[in-house]
Amino acid sequence: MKKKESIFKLLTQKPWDPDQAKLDDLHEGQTLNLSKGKLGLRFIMTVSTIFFCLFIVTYADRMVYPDWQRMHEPFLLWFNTLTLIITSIVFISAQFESKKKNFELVKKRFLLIGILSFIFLFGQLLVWKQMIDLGYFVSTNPANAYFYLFTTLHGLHLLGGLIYLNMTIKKVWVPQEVVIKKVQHSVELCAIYWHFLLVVWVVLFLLMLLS
Amino acid sequence: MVPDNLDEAVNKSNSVPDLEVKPQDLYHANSFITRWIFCQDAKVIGIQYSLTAIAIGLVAMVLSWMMRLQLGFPETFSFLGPAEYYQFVTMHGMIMVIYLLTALFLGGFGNFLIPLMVGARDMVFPYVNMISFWIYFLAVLILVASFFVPGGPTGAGWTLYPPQAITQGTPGSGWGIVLMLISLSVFVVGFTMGGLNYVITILQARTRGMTLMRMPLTVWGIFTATVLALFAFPALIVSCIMMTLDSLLGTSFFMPTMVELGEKLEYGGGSPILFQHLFWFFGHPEVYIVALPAFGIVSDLISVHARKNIFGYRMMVWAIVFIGALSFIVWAHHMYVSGMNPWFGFFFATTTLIIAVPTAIKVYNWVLTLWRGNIRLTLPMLFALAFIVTFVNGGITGLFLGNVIVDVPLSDTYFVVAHFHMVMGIAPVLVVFGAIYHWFPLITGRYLHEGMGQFHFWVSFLGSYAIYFPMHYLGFIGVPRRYYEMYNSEFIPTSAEGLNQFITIAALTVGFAQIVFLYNIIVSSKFGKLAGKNPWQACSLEWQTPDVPPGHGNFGKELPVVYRWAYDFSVPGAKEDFIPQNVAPNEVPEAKAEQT
Amino acid sequence: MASKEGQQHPIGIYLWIWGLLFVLSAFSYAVDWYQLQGMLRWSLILIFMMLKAGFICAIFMHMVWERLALIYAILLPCIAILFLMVFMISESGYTLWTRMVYFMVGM
Amino acid sequence: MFVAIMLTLVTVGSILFHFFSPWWWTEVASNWGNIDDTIILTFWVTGSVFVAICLFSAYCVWKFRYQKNRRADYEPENPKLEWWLTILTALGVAALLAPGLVVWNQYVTVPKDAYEIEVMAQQWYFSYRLPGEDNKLGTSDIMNITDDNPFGINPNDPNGQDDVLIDGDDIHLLIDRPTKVLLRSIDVLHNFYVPQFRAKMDMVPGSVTYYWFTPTRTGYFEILCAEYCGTGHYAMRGWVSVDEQEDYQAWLQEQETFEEMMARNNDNKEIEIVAK
Ligand code: HEA
Ligand code: HEA
Ligand code: CUA
Ligand SMILES: [Cu+2]
Repeated sequence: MKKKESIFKLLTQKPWDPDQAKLDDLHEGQTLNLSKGKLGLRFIMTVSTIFFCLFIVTYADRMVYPDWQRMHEPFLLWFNTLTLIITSIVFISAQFESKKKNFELVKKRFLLIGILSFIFLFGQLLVWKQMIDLGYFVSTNPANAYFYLFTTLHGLHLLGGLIYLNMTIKKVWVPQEVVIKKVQHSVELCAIYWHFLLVVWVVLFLLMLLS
Repeated sequence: MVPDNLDEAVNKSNSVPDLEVKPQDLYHANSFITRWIFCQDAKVIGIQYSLTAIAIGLVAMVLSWMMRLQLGFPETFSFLGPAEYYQFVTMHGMIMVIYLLTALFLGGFGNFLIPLMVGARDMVFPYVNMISFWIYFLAVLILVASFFVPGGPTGAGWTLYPPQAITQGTPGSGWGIVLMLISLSVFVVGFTMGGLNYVITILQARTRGMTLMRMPLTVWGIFTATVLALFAFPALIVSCIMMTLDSLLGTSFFMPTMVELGEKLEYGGGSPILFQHLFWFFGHPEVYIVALPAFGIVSDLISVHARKNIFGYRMMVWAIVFIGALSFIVWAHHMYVSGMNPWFGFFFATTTLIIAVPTAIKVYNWVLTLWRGNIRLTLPMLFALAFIVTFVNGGITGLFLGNVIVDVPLSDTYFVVAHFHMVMGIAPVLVVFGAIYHWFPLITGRYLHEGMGQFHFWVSFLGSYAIYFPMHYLGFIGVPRRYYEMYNSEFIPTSAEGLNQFITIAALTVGFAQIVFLYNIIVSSKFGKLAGKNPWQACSLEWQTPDVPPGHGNFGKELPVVYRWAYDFSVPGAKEDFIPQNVAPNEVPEAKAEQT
Repeated sequence: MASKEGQQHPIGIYLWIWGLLFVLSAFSYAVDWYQLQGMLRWSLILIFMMLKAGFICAIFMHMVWERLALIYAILLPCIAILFLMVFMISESGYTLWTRMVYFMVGM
Repeated sequence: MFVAIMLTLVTVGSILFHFFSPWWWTEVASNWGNIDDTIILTFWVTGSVFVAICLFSAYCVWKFRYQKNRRADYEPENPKLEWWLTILTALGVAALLAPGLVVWNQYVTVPKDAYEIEVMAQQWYFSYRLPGEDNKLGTSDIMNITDDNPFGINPNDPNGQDDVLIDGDDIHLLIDRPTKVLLRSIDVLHNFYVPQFRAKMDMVPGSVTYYWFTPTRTGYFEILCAEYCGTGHYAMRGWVSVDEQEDYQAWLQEQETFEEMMARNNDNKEIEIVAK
């Protein structure tokens, strides 16, 4: 029973009403037509989005005060951003392959993604080092503080993603044994998450560039 | 329900059949450790949560005795200096709100009741659920550890306002505050994992026939509270992270230019008010996170023990959702006199008072459920009645505080302390007690001892009312909160000293009753009167399990199928005065629900 | 699970939304009326505009009736954060103003 | 029966306590008597609802107590009743809110002729600054704070030279003169609260907050810090004396201005140098 129904309508049902009851009896107990994994991922993404949005709110607030100085922008950041974009592209292709059930290729793509992600993280560390060498410490200026904060948190989110990536790689490790549906599902979740991280990064990066 | 035009493509690629918990995939424990410690059964996790929360809650209760001793009998106890006093106040408040009530309602009751009430075998991600408990446990350990570090736990007040929280003039400003912030962050991470489970289980894993509008209000309460928590906790963790950096690395997110005890500090430029906004953006939804599950549970208690369907079920659901949504735009009512832009007062006073309307509807519906009921004055019912009295009392004082100008003289006085103890320290705690008396037979198969229960109820209810009702009047006189001692202020009549002593004695008495309660729990779980199946003759699914206490997988071989809402009490024509949710209409042909 | 209708919605909701639109417009005018200045002014005006646009898209163009629950899960927190954002921006403006007046320039 | 009686007793007890207990607010000493009026109004509205709800439940508990042979009503809802209750409650809320907002509007709108004084807080005491003859306070900055210049007054601001400084003593106010207090803190949050004035506001480092009032009664009142500010919070008190014109002038004559203080500090330094 999947019928169109607005939330207003839903909340105005009279569950005690015999006519309503006849309809309700057929309901199979699922509210949204989504897999649990996917719904879970959406929730995680929502919570993360709120989390980053709140930082951005504080950022906007803090920026107003006169002691704010524009951040030094290391060029390397552009390179790192590029890495992240490439990762997302590889993911698209991995998803494509997984739809075609070429799990051998999916495996390779995933390894590549792992490597790229580490390159990204390493690149971020290099940026840190550059900043520190130039004398921009966390406490030098709020703009710098936000930079370190954002990169750390984004990096942590990525590390979390890598754990799940690792689990997915395990699932495709021996392509003959994969349970197709499960793997396709995992690949998709991974991909969504990575695109999400890319978006988050781009937003943060633009924010820091433009202010 | 999602429309089927939720594009075909999406459907095809995502709707993988439930990979998480198929009935046969249920996780099976095979050793003591996996059975009790790293258990993935939501019921056991719920009990683990509850026990941990109660244990740490008892610490907070003992701390409150210490505070009361100081306030009732100042200059009598040499071990209570101002620094210790403030540390106790802070830890008392924080533990009670977050580590006791939030964890108990969502982690404890949520885990135990959600799968049973919606007819699921377990949470959808049992493994994550287990991890969630252990992360919570870790948070509690870090919190406890802060009592033993140099400088002791933080004494910054549970609101942790900077700059004071991380500067020298506050006890525990070194280690204590950092551990507190870390513990809170860990708590939030753990909670997010748990919360995800509750939400998705409720949305996606209900049994056949269980529409959203057939769920018991307990589930609605916990559900909405969890959603609130998922959205509000990020604000807490954000403020914790930023304050940790201010404290450890010397950033100036919240720290303004300041001189401390004659010395200029390195900080500059930040705005302390920003922290307050963030904190209350979390903090106000937080108080409803504590209140909404209590609302839900108390609705069920009243309905079951009054043998009558809950009055105005739809309005109740609406009210819960509405209160939840509104609670995000009233936060600054805690900041009327904080020095924020004074013009905000108009907006926030209005939104705050608007919340009173759906809340009032809930109150009316509770008492209207009593009307023409057939009220059994069992212990859970007594607690529910006491809840109504204390909640209305506390809610009404909330209206005083919400009306911005009235808040001016009352803010930061004992009037506020009385308000939030009435509405949060007593009302939901009474619901917790009522809920324990109600579901204890389900958890252990035995009743709690009735005599001890009556004692516990009357002392707790009358005692705590006696503590907090007079306390409002201290607030009217103008006694500020968080005062270690008043000295002999002229504007306070000397008789107020007597009042303080009376309050202290009442608090100790109420505390004693809790010890009796604990004893009752321990003894009754072994030797209590056997309860049998569905002892309260309730309709909701958790009482319809084949085994009591419910076994692994909750419902034996087959999941129940739901044919009615959770409140078919006293249906005209039916033989019994209750029809469980999983009884098909053809099994009770004589029952005729009215067509409304 | 009412199975009868597709896009039929009670007139009442439309009226509600109409009301809301009026209220929002009133707010926009109020911004003008009170002569709020600077950041606050523009952010408020923009936000009211966006809300209006959102409502119009959502209700009159029937966007909302799709995937409602999901949209709610995303929309509500966004609105809440939007509120926080508005208030924080005007708050920082206010704080900055007091700093300027009392610490730098003088009345 | 017992339960119903207890519920009634609790309700009646609360009312009696309210009317007969000796604990009530202090006599008001400022123009904010209308805050008291809004509180009284709130009391009547909400109090009657509280009593009604409690007594209603007590009645139900007694009237509809369990009887084996009785059935409860089956009544899922009654939209009409619910709407009525909602509307009535909304009216009640509006009745509380409207006057409240009116008074709040007065509270945040300072009269043009108000006399400005500054209160500066630090852990854990208050100091005060009056505008001097030009009726203007000079700017200040925490960065200017030194042993010689504890208020951090901007030494180059001409408005600040004649500011009257009161450090470690009571503040005096002139009766019946609208007074705007500017509140400032140099370390953590504090609050400036005099119970008899009914008014309060936090003091925030890095910002200046304010409120205004008109003292209407002479006397000597205690100032409390009402925002938690560390270990000494409870001991952070001060005194305000509301004076008639004569007393006030006499007191004012004795106070030192910023200029005088700087001069004195310089003298002291010279003496020290000479002594060396
Ligand atoms: C469970 C927790 C809980 C709940 C439910 C509430 C509910 C409410 N609270 Fe409370 N509050 C706290 C916990 C809670 N509060 C805490 C912990 C603090 C202090 C934090 C700190 O500073 O440490 C606090 C502080 C606090 C303040 C700040 C005070 C200050 O610091 O100066 C304010 C101000 O507006 C306020 C208002 C309200 C209002 C309007 C409600 C409303 O939701 C109440 C609604 C209920 C009713 C109104 C009763 C039922 C209605 C009727 C029976 C109808 C009759 C009504 C009419 C005729 C209008 N609360
Ligand atoms: C849910 C929250 C909660 C609860 C239950 C309590 C319970 C109590 N509180 Fe507390 N309190 C707070 C939340 C709570 N408090 C907060 C948030 C603050 C503000 C802190 C701050 O300013 O920073 C505060 C502050 C505070 C103050 C003000 C201190 C000050 O400002 O200087 C006082 C003073 O009397 C006080 C007293 C008490 C007393 C006597 C009790 C109790 O003793 C009442 C009697 C006991 C009970 C009703 C039982 C409680 C239940 C359990 C312990 C669970 C046990 C479970 C089982 C046995 C199964 N509390
Ligand atoms: Cu200063 Cu409290
Ligand atoms: Cu609140």
